[in-house]
Amino acid sequence: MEPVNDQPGSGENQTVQQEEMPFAIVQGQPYTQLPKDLYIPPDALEVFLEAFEGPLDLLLYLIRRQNLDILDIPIAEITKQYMGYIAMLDELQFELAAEYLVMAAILAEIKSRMLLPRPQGDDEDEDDPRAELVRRLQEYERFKQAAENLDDLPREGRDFVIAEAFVTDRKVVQIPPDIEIGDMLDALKDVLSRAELFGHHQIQMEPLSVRERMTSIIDRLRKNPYLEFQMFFTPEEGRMGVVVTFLALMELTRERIVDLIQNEPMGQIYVKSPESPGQVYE
Amino acid sequence: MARIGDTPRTSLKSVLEAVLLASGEPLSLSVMAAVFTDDDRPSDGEIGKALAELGDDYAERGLELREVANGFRIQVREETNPWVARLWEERPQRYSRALLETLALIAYRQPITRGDIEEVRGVSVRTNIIRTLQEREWIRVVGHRDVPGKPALFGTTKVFLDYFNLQNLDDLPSLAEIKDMDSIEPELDLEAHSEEPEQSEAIAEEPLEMDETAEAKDEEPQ
Amino acid sequence: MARIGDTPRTSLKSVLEAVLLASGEPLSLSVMAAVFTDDDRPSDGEIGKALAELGDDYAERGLELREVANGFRIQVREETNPWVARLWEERPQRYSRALLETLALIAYRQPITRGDIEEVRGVSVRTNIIRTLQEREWIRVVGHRDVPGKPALFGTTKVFLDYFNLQNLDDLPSLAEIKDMDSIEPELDLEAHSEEPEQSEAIAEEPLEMDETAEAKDEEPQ
Repeated sequence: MEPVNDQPGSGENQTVQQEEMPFAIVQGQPYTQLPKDLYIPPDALEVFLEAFEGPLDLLLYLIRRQNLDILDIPIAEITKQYMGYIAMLDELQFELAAEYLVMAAILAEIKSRMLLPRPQGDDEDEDDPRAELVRRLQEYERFKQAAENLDDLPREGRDFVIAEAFVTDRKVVQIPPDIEIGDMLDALKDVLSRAELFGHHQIQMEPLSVRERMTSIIDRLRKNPYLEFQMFFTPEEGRMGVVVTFLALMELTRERIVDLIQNEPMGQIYVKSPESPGQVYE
Repeated sequence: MARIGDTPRTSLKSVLEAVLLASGEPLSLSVMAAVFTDDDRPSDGEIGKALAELGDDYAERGLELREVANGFRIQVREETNPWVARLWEERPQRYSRALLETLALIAYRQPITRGDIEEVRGVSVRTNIIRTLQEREWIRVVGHRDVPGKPALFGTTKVFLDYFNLQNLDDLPSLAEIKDMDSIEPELDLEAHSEEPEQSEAIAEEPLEMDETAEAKDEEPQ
Repeated sequence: MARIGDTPRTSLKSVLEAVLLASGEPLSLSVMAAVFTDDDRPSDGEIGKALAELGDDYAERGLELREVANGFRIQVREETNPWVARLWEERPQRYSRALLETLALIAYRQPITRGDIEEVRGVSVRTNIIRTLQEREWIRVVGHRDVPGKPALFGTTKVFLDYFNLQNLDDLPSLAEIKDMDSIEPELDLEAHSEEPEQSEAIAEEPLEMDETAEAKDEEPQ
């Protein structure tokens, strides 16, 4: 075993390949290699076993270390080594052992079945006792590889960063909701039926053109609070327009929104906004 | 390991641009210098020159390089801000029934005081409803009634007419029509019509009001 | 109010660049279209064309325009990352092999239950690994298998794809081929290899195993 000086997280480490990263630190010393023989210092065993992702991973390691074809595992030899690990593991402790012990049992079972003579004639159909183990090892190996590939993919924050420009005024703008005209009319219908329910309201509504004209008359008076009566009439609008304006002025007077002023009999009639001070137009 | 200037993508200017945009906040010259190793660290003068070039590159773009108190940053230009700001728009829920009723009464009974509205609706009108309608510029104070307290008179605006695509208030259905309608929405909602092809054909041939009564009749015999 | 194309600074390309850089996260075509008003909204085709031009503008710079699962984003090129990375003291997080293997199984085998993952890995999956993956929004429960206990089925998310710079799951590195089971019959071993040359190549191609054994040998003489 060879302690290396590279501390994990030092600058140069970033570009270093995965398999050279220290996978364990024992008594402050990082190790990049697993032990080459079966002897493991007892206090190191735990960390080494934690470096494996379970019994399949340990088995794959043992197979690879001896440069064996995964498809042709010498079960007896591998089992012996595996049991060696387990033995030490067992001396130390612990719950971690359970999953490894299951694997040991599987290995022992395969070994025993390999030792038995196979019945003549149907060896074509007879499964190799190792088949299931090999299938699992291969399957695990695929995803072990996939996990490494995944780790090699460019990753946000590690290999690239999202570019972002500053925005001086980044405030959330509230967009007012939309209204369909039908919603408004529905609401009006509700009000009207409610008002009818109460009965005592007299809801008289003039034609909307009169209402609209009332608003525009008030609007003109705001700019000029004292205007001659006839200035509100536009002959081009025709008879209907004149009637609408007249009704609007009458309604405004009735509602005490405008005042009509005549200084002398047969004299000029003025329309005056009551808001405005009673300035006299001479 | 790439070195400064190996390729255009790793020129000093490119690296500074990437660093500024990655940080998203102002960077001082010394912070920018700190991203280089001792081997490739440019002088403050070189950084300043590269920043000037970078600023020129941004002249015709929607972003700008600005020096602020804490250093340099790349920021969105005011000119592009109208579009950028819409990234953070939030569309709240629908308007309340109370607001719609208030708006309808102002449209149909203008000029009208808040008291008038309350009388018809039978409940008080909350101030924020009036304020919301004023903020949308759908209603405005057109005058004051000459009674004690001089209450404001509200009327609708041209913005209101434009919003609902009306030439004038007469385009709104009359009260009598509204009372007779079983459900107002389907007949008046032009968009809803266009989604249903059979109906939109009928509209093309007849004015809206005619269409409404025709439909109403069609449904009666069932 | 400025309009699209009034000046180079408000060209469609400039506006899209500003919007992408302001958001700092991937934007879909529809989100980009939503920053325009009804009056100036470009078609998806026009946006696509402007994005293509923008991507070309970035060819010689330290940034790139990338399409990922959730849309388009502007990001720092890997080439400039060595400098950019020095902006932050913190090293990016390393993930444990257990987490990466679990994530790989979910990515390649989704929808998959925790039990399925444990079967392949040969060890139990710790709950905090699943939780971490869910908190990062890389995986989510996509359903439940209809067996006793109704175990949750996990799948990956668009956030996962964005994080690893992928547009869709097809962009993941392909999973290693599984070796032919028949060849484990010792008698057939040689024949199988000589008859099917691709197979032996497939084995030889796996670089990791070869690397490790080679290294192991190199160091043994010490």
